[in-house]
Amino acid sequence: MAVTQRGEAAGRPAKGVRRVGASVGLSDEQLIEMYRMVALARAIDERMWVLNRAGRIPFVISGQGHEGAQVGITWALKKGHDWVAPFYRSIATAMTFGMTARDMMTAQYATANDPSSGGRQMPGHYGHAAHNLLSVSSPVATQILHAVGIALAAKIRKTGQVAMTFMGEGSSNQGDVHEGLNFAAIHKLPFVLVIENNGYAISVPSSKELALPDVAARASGYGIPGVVVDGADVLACYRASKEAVERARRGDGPSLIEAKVTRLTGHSSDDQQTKYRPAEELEAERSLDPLPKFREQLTAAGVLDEELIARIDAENKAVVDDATNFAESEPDPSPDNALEHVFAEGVEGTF
Amino acid sequence: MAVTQRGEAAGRPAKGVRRVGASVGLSDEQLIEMYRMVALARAIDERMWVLNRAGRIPFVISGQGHEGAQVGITWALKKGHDWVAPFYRSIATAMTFGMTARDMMTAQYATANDPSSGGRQMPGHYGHAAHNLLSVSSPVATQILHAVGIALAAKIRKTGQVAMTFMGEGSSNQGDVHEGLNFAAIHKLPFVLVIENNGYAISVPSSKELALPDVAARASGYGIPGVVVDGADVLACYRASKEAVERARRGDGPSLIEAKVTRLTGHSSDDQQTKYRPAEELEAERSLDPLPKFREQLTAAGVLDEELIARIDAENKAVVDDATNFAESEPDPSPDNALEHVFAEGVEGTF
Amino acid sequence: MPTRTFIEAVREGLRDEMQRDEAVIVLGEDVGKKGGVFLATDGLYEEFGEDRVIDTPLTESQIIGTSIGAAVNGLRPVAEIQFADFIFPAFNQLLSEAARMRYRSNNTFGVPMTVRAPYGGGVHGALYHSQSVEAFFTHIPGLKVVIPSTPYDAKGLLRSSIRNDDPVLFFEHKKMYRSVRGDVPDGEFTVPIGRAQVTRQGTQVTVVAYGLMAHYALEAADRAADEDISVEVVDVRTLRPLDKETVLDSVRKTGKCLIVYEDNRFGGYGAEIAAIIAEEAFDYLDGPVTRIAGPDVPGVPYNHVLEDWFMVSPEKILDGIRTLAAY
Amino acid sequence: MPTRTFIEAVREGLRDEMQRDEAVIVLGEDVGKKGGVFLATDGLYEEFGEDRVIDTPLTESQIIGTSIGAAVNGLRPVAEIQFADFIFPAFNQLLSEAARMRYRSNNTFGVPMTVRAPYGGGVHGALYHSQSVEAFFTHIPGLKVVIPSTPYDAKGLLRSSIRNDDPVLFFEHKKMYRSVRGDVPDGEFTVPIGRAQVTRQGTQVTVVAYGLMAHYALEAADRAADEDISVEVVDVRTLRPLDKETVLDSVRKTGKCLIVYEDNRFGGYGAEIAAIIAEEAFDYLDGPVTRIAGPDVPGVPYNHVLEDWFMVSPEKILDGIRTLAAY
Ligand SMILES: Cc1ncc(C[n+]2csc(CCOP(=O)(O)OP(=O)(O)O)c2C)c(N)n1
Ligand SMILES: Cc1ncc(C[n+]2csc(CCOP(=O)(O)OP(=O)(O)O)c2C)c(N)n1
Ligand SMILES: [Mg+2]
Ligand SMILES: [Mg+2]
Repeated sequence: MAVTQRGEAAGRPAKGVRRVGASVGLSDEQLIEMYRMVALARAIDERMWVLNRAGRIPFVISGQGHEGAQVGITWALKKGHDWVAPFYRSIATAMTFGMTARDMMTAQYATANDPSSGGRQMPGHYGHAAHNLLSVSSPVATQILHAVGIALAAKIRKTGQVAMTFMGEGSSNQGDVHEGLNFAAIHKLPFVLVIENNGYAISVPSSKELALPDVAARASGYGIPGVVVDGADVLACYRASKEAVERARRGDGPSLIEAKVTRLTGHSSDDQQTKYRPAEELEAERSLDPLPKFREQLTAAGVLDEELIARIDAENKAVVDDATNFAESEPDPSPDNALEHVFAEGVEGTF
Repeated sequence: MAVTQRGEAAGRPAKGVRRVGASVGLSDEQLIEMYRMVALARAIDERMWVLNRAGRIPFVISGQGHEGAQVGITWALKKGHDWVAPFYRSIATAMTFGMTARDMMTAQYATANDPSSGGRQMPGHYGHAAHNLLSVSSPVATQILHAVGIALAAKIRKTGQVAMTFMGEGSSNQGDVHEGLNFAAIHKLPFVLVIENNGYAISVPSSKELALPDVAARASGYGIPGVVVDGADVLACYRASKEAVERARRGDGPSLIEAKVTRLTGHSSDDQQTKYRPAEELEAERSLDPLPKFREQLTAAGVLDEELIARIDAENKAVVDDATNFAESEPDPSPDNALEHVFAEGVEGTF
Repeated sequence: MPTRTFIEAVREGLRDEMQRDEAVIVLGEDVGKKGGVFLATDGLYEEFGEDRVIDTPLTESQIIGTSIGAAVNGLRPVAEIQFADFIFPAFNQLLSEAARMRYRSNNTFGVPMTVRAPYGGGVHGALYHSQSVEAFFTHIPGLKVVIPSTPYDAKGLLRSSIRNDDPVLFFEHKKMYRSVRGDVPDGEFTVPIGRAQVTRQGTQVTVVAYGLMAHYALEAADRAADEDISVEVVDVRTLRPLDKETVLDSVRKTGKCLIVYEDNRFGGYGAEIAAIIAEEAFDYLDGPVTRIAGPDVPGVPYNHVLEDWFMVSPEKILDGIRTLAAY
Repeated sequence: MPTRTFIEAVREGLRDEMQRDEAVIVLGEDVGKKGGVFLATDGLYEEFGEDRVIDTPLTESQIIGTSIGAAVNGLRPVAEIQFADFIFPAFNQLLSEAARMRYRSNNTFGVPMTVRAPYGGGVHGALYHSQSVEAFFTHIPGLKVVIPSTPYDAKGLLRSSIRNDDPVLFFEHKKMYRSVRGDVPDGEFTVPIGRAQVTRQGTQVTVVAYGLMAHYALEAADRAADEDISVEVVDVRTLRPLDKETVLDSVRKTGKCLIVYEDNRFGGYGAEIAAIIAEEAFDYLDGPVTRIAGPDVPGVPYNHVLEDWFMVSPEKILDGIRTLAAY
């Protein structure tokens, strides 16, 4: 049952791209918007590190290196209709699915009006009810079961929604993943599991996390498709996701997509990855950065040119500046807020 | 990686058997001992039900239908050296691995000297430290991790031991199974997982427990061999187990063996399986009973004859009678015992 | 009024709510054709079909995690955990996820889910089919914990739990399923979450209990009356949020309090009640706040001699009442 | 005597025990090359190799379950759970398996395993990197629970835990790792499990605390002394088995007791201490048994305004002391 497709190999003749875009049903305008999103997620992420190093925000957890996969894969969903249960690296996913730069930045500053948590959670724990983007917790992989439950409700309620969840390859070893895939497969739920495999769980290399290089190899044990894609190949990611989403929507059941990505930064602002990753490896993986790759691909295909790239960069910078200024000036939550929303009725014991 | 071998198909020419025995390295004497064990486990099990219906023991959980697989598979281990983490149906496994009929019967009566638990646990929770047979708990599938840990210690301590665990197909869906297989495969531990697939988890048919008919299909996701055998074919079970055990002992890592068996009784003495299983299915599955099948196979091969069968039956009956009488006359534990052995030092707080 | 066994009241509560609200589904191990190992869901599969009565795989974390997701997306799942002893594979989902979803999202997501589970000993279930698990959950802010003791409360509180917009754990003492009967009116009624009940008036000693122990407490109180000791019994019913005032009012009146629970004593739920009384009713106390609870061994043993040794009985409670009354 | 930070004492304790006994192994997430996210195992991988310092997959149930098995077969595993908040996927293995193995097998199997985990708030870790989890484990018969507050105790108790033949949970307040220093002698010494310590003598109020709160209690006691309130501080050190006598002796002397814990108040560990005192020291009490603890919300919020609101501080403890002293 498992279909293992490698993404488009790097270094393909560039002129193929425009046709690739067309072949997956994307217009040039859409390709430009996808590029803008990859670049914007990167710009915000880089700004987060600047703010952290400048002592403005205490903690950063990053999506750098994952943005291509996230934008390509999330793009295949219907915004405002389908559901996403993201993880802590899902900056580009959250933004593709509807969160704004201001939304992301207020989360970094933990302000009163941060839509993810009102300043209650660490940055990286994004969520937005209006966008069907489920609130993230820290214990990894728990969200697979929530997405499966969302898909179950979609099936029972006949809403036509698809639920997608994202996590790292290290997290894919948690028991909840097994239980979730099994249940989703039995009931042919409209569900897609996306693994962003960056080869590490903090410092633990995938050879000590997984017995095989591909998480996707597990899909066949549940009778569902498992696909490996090059996470730096945005269009291959989009294509794999589109297939999985269509399949889910048709009622044919869940799929697993594994995107091979690179983690360009340390695990978080508290981590020094040079302690456990060889310098050559870090150097080599720079070539897996999806941003320059997508830019070159679209440039070679004539979708982007230098002027447009510069304009997008400038626009993104303005968006990031605005979001930063906005978040900087937003108020902290009031201490009174801390006792609220334990229950729907308000404070415990008052009914 | 996954090698899926079906066991010998039923209805094979009987004269092949003697050669099958030889081809897996078993003498006629050993075949007779294996048969004796299958029959003894059945005889004890049937006696348990009689005692239950007569009001002598309050609860029975049965291995009827599983004995062929259990004897065949457990036979490949080295008694007193290797380890087994059994489950509640493991009557034949426990006896093959060293527990006596008296040991089993004192567990039914929960007597003071019951070696499994001194009367503390329900029947079905067998264990015996002197035989490296780990104490069973009730929450299913937890024991896979214990067996994997035992295998880890065996590897680190270089003891040459193999650890084997057993569970039902319903239990195989627990998260611990995923985590255990993954860890064992990464470290190539000397470990074997045996699934006794009887098609039901209490009342839930395997179509609602599993997306695919074979649990063994999951093995390939961990890069380990997964084998399906006919659990009524004792010698096929032995062969599969021998391979897995040898592989483990060589340091080549874990395997998964799935034995297709039938549950001849209700889930336990508290269950009425006619409520959820069609009469035709129950009728049809009688043909999967390993006991007559093994008997006919060995008879056709000239290993057994009517006289020997009758003698074994009589001997088994005597053993079961003795065990029952013994257990009936053994004392209950003293209430003082209930406060002991919380910790090695004895009662809590006394150091 | 018609009388019902405890389990019948649970079953009717489920059925009524499923009839009333399409969003209510039931899921768990063996809840379908078999109707649950205690028959709490018997007949629901036939009436509501396999979309709303779901036999899950043997995976508790999935049962709870999936219910959380389904609740977020418009359903009101009622999950059954076959025995409370088997809820622990789902502990992370309950503590880290269900209990925290509303708080961590600043009230933008909620989890209207009910989790039912039979608990308790005295039924020859040994270590893993006898456990009282409430203390692990009453310590978790964001969860509600309900333990009814009568068929009336079982039905009324189950309805309230299902209609509640937050996760409710609903524990049913399995020894009561068939042994306890009581009046249950036909038609619509609910019992509010968060209200204790004084089930017997008295003046000398307050006994606080819940579940099966609420019955044993009444039995002990009856016998104490024969010895001219006047006992007031408070059935907590909702362990969290606790109706502190009803408990405190009673203790302020009697001046003496015995707390009864079947669970292991150390760190059990009764410790919190004792602590509240020791702090908030100190000036009214005429004797130590005492507890009768299960001994501190890792589980209820199987053999009947050992099980009897473990279990809290009306006799043990009566002893506690006598000692306190004589103080 | 050389001085050490708290984390150095932990690391030395591990190293010494690994040198002393080949059966001791360390396993957990990132404990290898990275040396643990707090560097508790830094250098062990280099010294003892990958067979004895095992970077596990991100699977807590496996970490604990595998440790149980390894312990049964001759090793003495020291498992690290990266943050105490992430111990819950392993809750079933701890409660149903590790804690019960000896009891359920009638003393024929045992689990000599130590589980280390950093806990506690005040470090900007929000809901899932700040939790105090001890109450879930102190309620489980069959587990020992240790929470040291000084480098000396950390090293001495860690050694005792590793040498103990039963499962020990060893929680380390992460805010103390680098902020707390103290004398730690070279060479062999241990601190026995099951002994509390009076860390300050006083006559008017007993404050019972552990972990970071044991430091805050001393700080509050110092300030109370400026106001002429004499405070005795008991550092519990081993939460289970609890050294009841040391606590009761102190309260019998002072007549007043304030219990301090950082965890959510309702059903927290301090409730059991309060309950014991209310029952066993009743005749000596000159005031209510009071508690200062974390508020009952589902977690420590992230924003510093909210986190400060949540955390127990020396000021809040001092307030509690003042109120009780004035009673
Ligand atoms: C249950 C649990 N255990 C441990 C952690 C600590 N932790 C956070 S992220 C992480 C590594 C995750 O690795 P992976 O899933 O590969 O995702 P990546 O960070 O590489 O994208 C760990 C161990 C956690 N958050 N949850
Ligand atoms: C964690 C847990 N949940 C539920 C149960 C109750 N239970 C006991 S056996 C069983 C079914 C097991 O089915 P399977 O694994 O297929 O084994 P079989 O009984 O069919 O041999 C269930 C649900 C349990 N023991 N443990
Ligand atoms: Mg990773
Ligand atoms: Mg089965």
